[in-house]
Amino acid sequence: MIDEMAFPMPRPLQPRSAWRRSISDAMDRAAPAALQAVRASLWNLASLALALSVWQLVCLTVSPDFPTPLASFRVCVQLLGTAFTKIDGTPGIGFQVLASLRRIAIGFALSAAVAIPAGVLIGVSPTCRKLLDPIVQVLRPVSPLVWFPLALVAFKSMGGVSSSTLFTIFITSLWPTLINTAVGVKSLPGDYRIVAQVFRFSRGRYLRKILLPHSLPYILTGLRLSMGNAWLVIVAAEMLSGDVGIGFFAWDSYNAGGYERMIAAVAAIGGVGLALDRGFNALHRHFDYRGADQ
Amino acid sequence: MIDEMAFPMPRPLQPRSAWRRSISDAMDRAAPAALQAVRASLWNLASLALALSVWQLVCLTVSPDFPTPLASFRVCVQLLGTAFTKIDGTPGIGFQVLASLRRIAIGFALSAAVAIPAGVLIGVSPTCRKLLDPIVQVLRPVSPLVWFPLALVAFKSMGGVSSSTLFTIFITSLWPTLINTAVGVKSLPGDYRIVAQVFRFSRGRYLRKILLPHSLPYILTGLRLSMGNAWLVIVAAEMLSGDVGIGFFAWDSYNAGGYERMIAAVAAIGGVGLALDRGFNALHRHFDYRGADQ
Amino acid sequence: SAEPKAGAKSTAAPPPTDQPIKLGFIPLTDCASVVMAHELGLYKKHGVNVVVEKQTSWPVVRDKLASGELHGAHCLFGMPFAAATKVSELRGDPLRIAMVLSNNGQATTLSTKTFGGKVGYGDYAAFRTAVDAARKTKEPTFAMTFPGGTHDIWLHLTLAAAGIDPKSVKIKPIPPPQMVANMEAGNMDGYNVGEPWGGVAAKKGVGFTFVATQSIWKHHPEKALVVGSRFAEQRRDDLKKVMLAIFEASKWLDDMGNRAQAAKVIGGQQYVYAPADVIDARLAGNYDLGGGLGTKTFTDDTMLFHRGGETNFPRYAHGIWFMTQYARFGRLPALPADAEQIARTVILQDLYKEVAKEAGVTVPDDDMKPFLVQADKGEFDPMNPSAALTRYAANFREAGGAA
Amino acid sequence: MTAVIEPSTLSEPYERESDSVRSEPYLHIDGVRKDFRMGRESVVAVRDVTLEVRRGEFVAFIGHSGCGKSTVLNMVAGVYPPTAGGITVAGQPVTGPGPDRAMVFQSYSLLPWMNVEENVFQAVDAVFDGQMTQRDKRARTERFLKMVNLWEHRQKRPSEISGGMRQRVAIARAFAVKPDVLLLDEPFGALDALTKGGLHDELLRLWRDNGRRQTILMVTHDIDEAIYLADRVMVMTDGPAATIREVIDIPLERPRDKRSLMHDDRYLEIKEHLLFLLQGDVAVPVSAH
Amino acid sequence: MTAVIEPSTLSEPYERESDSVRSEPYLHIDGVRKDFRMGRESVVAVRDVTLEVRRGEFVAFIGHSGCGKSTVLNMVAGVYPPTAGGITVAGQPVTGPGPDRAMVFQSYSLLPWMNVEENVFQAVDAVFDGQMTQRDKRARTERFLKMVNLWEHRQKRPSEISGGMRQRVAIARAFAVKPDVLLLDEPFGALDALTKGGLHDELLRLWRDNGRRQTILMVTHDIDEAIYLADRVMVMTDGPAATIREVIDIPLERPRDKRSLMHDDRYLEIKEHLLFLLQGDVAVPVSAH
Ligand SMILES: Nc1ncnc2c1ncn2[C@@H]1O[C@H](COP(=O)(O)OP(=O)(O)OP(=O)(O)O)[C@@H](O)[C@H]1O
Ligand SMILES: Nc1ncnc2c1ncn2[C@@H]1O[C@H](COP(=O)(O)OP(=O)(O)OP(=O)(O)O)[C@@H](O)[C@H]1O
Ligand SMILES: [Mg+2]
Ligand SMILES: [Mg+2]
Repeated sequence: MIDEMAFPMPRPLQPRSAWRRSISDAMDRAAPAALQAVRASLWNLASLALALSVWQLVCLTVSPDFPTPLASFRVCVQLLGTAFTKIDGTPGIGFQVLASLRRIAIGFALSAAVAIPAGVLIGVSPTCRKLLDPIVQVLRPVSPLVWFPLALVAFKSMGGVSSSTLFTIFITSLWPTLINTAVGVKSLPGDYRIVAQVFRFSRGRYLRKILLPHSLPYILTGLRLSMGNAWLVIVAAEMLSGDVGIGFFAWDSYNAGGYERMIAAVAAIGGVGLALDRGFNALHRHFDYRGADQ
Repeated sequence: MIDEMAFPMPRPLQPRSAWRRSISDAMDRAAPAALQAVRASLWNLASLALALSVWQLVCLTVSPDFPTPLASFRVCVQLLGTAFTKIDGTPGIGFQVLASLRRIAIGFALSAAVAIPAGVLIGVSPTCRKLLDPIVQVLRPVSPLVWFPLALVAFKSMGGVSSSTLFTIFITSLWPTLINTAVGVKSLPGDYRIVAQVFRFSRGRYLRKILLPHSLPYILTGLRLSMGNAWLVIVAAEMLSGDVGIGFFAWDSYNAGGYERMIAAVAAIGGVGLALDRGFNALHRHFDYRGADQ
Repeated sequence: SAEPKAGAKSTAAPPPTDQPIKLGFIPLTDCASVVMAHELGLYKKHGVNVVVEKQTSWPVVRDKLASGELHGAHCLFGMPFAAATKVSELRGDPLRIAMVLSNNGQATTLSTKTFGGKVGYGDYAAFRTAVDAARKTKEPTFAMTFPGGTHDIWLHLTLAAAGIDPKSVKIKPIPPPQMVANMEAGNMDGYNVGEPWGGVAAKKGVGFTFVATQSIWKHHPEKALVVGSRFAEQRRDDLKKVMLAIFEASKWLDDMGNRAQAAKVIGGQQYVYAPADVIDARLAGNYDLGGGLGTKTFTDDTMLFHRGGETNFPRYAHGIWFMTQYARFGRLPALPADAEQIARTVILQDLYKEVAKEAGVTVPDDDMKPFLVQADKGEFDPMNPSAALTRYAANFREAGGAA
Repeated sequence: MTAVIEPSTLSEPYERESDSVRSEPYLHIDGVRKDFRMGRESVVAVRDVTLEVRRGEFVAFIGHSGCGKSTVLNMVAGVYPPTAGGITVAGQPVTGPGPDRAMVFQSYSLLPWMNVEENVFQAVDAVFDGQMTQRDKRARTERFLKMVNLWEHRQKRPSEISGGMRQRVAIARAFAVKPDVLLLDEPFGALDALTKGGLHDELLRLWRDNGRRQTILMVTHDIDEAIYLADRVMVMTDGPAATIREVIDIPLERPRDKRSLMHDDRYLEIKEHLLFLLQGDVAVPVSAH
Repeated sequence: MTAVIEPSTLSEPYERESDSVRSEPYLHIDGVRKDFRMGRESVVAVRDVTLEVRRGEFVAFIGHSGCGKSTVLNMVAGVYPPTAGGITVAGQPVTGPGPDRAMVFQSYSLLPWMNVEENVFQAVDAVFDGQMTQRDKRARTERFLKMVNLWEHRQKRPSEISGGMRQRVAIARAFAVKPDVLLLDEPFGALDALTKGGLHDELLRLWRDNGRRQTILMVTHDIDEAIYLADRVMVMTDGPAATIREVIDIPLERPRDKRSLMHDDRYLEIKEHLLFLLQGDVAVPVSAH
């Protein structure tokens, strides 16, 4: 849902109403899941139909050469048919997606491992913030297409391309997590800190029971956006490196002028991207106490 | 500042404390701007120093072939010297940046023009949301590198490449604004709607005086992120289209193995990106009433 | 016929004739004739207003030609055929070949990491052994620039000549200027691309020149002046003027005395943007092979732009040959029945002959006659391509390749 | 239309009140019920609420949190229709919100992105659209802001003034649109006890200065407040399916004085009675439902 | 350490209170001042605050918003040191926060991501770290949650219970760590008047059940609340540079009963006095400073 896609939102200021809301939420949750699922999928179908008709319209009017939905669909079906087989040497689209996912998983994990601690640091210490903020700001808008070659030079000594692909994914998915973690940590209400002091919370307990739980929703939002970034740059990274993957598949199809195949790649990228996003959303909602925050 | 970089944050629930905060803010604002500026620039220098030393370290240890800060600096200086002159046919880096900015300005304006109304629509009508949300979700993670060729085919009849470049910028910078506008509109407290009804606000007045002002901070946040995206894809777009611009400049330098020049391009991209971001931040803070929202 | 649809129903209005003619080029040494014609003011001299635009990858060139964004381009000879036969499908205005721009001057470069010291120049047997050895550790990977393009075919020929089944290795398209960096990163074991990227790799010690394409097929057609069919029809006269200018530039370039200057110019930032010395050396035919293989000198078969008209004459036969290779290497399921018809549609020989006449360039009469491709023992008879296909199979087995 | 009784001095005679209090029934709530859908099933929030309010009368609703006070008020405001029963004001059935029934909430009443003056002006401008010149509207805005002594704060944003001031602006705005009925939903709920005290008198003064023409319904949790302000107090039972438990008359004549009231036996008696009515539930924490 | 007086019945005699009230001075605040830097210049929030509190005494701070009540309380808690002057508890100077001085805020006291039980347990666990077995800590948590009748709600998150319940949890937690001093900063400020009423008695019961050992300092805005709960009321002047205006003894014997108090002349007298002390400012809206 759109409204789950953005960062934490300010809540109305009436505790009671918040409490009330959480009740009615509970009721919604209670409603038979099956029925909800059906309704949801119906809506998805509707929007699919909408998208297709717009697409078809475009084909019929402005751009006659643009591949039609039907043609693309045929190709998709055919590709799905051979998703997990190797046709004369080239692995099917399924393998390609998996390869990209694996690559992303690694790069993403690395970035999370760096971004979260860094974010906490920046959030906790104003000095760190003042020091690192400009760097973050300057590096953030740098394109993956630029990072990749730089990484190539930097990592020549070690592992070469695979590591530069990973680095590209790593660096581009670093920022959202870092920034959101920082924001989350920074937004910890002072009173919680006092609570911790009053009850003599140890450093560890403070971190485990107050700082992290408070920041978790922010961190998860950041991770979700990072995942989005990672998925967004996969094409660039794989195009330049030529590593097997859905991104390279798209580039390869483009070279061969296989626009339908390209659209299939788009669908695959979009679909998987969506799935990842939904996954993180679920996590996020699960860990979000904010309906609560009074 | 990091803390201004993320989306609107929930506020503590004490109106009084909010009020109090706004007072102390006012005091900060009151403090002599000059002095603040000096302090700020000092910090920036410090972080620059940090970045450079890390960089130098990398050069000395892991990757000897990586261009050193000094070498890159020299190139930067030289490039800046000729920023606005044409050396044997190729415009200087200044021109390149301007070209990219112009391109981005157009694509960005278009995306805003589409995203904001669309966002309002999605925010206001659940039906629209259910219909459009999946489409947004699927298209969001699609790489500019994929959009460009598709655009080429789609827009062949009209303007060809230049419009495809614009479209690529347009589409990739569409989503954040759209999503945030939707979230902003959706988050309008019901009581404001009642206020509007009680006082017989006309549709126009409701839109102008309630819906938009409320959503403005969200919209601006969205626009800021969109601008970020646009700036992020400029390299990709220009690399494929070969249009003159800082992105192409970076790409071209890379092809020629001119890593120092490439880093200069990175600096330019990062610098301008930072400037744009700060600009939007200022706007955002100016229009943010949320310290207020009681 | 395999002729792409769009062109006819494409909605764009005929361009006004005063509009400057946009010629695209890819940063490669053999863009010299198109670029030098501009630098030497030959276009102006012939009364056409031409702008030359650097492009970044072949598929974009294809699409820009198809969309009329570019009127013409320095382009792979194979591309129009790849487009016409949907090896690399094109949407929009079909492509036409006005003239050939260059012969020779491409090379297959092997990575020193993988093959250094194991393979000598043109030593196919050693190459094959080395590849099989490499298989043990990873899937050998080779890069070309565009499926169905010339480099694609040269690479396949190289492998086939060594008895290596091209399907048994990974072959992927990479934008030409990307080759060196990717090889440096160990991302690939070899690539075939035009100069200077072979020379640059050798100079950097990243790779070495295994075989120059002139050793595969002496005086093979390489780049061509490719135009959109609409442009060819609607602005025929302008196109002729452009060709006249390029003729002149080609002649100028084949005067070896001019090549140093040419190298300097096209080495500039707005063109190939690569070390001029490398460009110059390989233009002059002095190849530093790299990888400790020493140097090799090509005298009559270095990169050539005119050869008294031999170079520039676009031959149907060569078109047929390319389509035959597509069938041979599985780019196409089979040889198109109307291969010759396609060749006759794509190649604007009548136009060429007119212009050649005006320019006083002699037109060879060897088209559609059998010709020799060194890497494939025996001649290729354009009138009977299927015969060639069978012979290829035989050769391959002979070379020890498991067919 | 624009004619409004000018602010009168404290020494003003109080006949006007008495006759207004005597006047005929004006606002009818009869047999009102409201159900809310929650997820699948629907819950009865309030039922069988019947009440007659005379013109210029001040009625306070008191009851535990979540019992349905706001629900009733919202139905009178026309925010949503009753599930059953009907509401009429001056004989006209309520069909939707309107400026004849101005509302003030505990919060969110003011638009945080406008300064104080704009907040009032926009309402005046919208309500008297076409019936007044801009100049008159500005003048009216000024007069009512002056009535609550906030004219010098007119340039400030809600975020820059205290909670008490905010509510005074909201009340001024409500009066400024010349409503016949004033609906106050815990208008002082968010304020601390001391600030509250001041606003009570402010509200009464404003009411009186406007000829005590407005009929006022106010939701509150504060017994003292209810007694001090209202002519009648309507006590609600606990929800769900809450209804009127009892309606108590406050026969104390106006103006009332907090200090002297404390010694007034009628006051103490009423307070005790209300405490008794509500205390019972207090042991059971509010949250229990 | 773990020995705690078991909850006793309402019929418990009240001697204990009286002697505790008689007992020697225990908490000293002398000549405390606090400045806050704001932007460049520093503002005096409170000054010359001197107060002696006896063991087991209940002192209420009352004053207008922003005058500095929380500041004083925070300094006693050790959240920040006084700019001048000193604070000692049981002879020991206050250097930082500690479980001997438990705090309850108007909000944010509970951790929204833990359920009710965890909220109490984490505190108990941290405070009695190494001095009790887990089992004992769990038991203690249970006992105190039962004292406020929230044991059956132990699994709920703060978001799932009412504001009143939240504060009861916060209070239970405060008592659970066996503090000598209890610091309450508007603990009922966010609650509606009716819910408040219930919590007053809850707080007193808990206090008594724990042997009225704790010395309690409570910030409030509610005069009735102050009188009903406290042994003494400290009235502060308005900030900035606020200080003690007057300290008033509440000689009403415990247990006190709201109803009967209303008729008690001493009560009325005190209330009137307090109203007088604070009323002056009410005309001037709180926001004025
Ligand atoms: N829009 C709504 N949708 C569903 N249920 C609602 C809605 N509004 C109110 N309710 C329910 O109706 C009941 C009464 O709500 P209402 O807000 O009228 O109580 P209240 O007396 O105003 O409480 P409070 O004193 O806390 O404002 C509550 O149980 C609430 O959950
Ligand atoms: N951390 C701080 N930094 C700067 N100024 C502060 C800080 N805390 C309080 N102040 C200022 O000190 C004064 C007293 O604040 P304090 O919170 O103690 O008042 P209060 O009596 O608790 O008000 P309230 O009743 O609204 O809680 C206020 O003017 C406030 O602006
Ligand atoms: Mg309510
Ligand atoms: Mg306080």
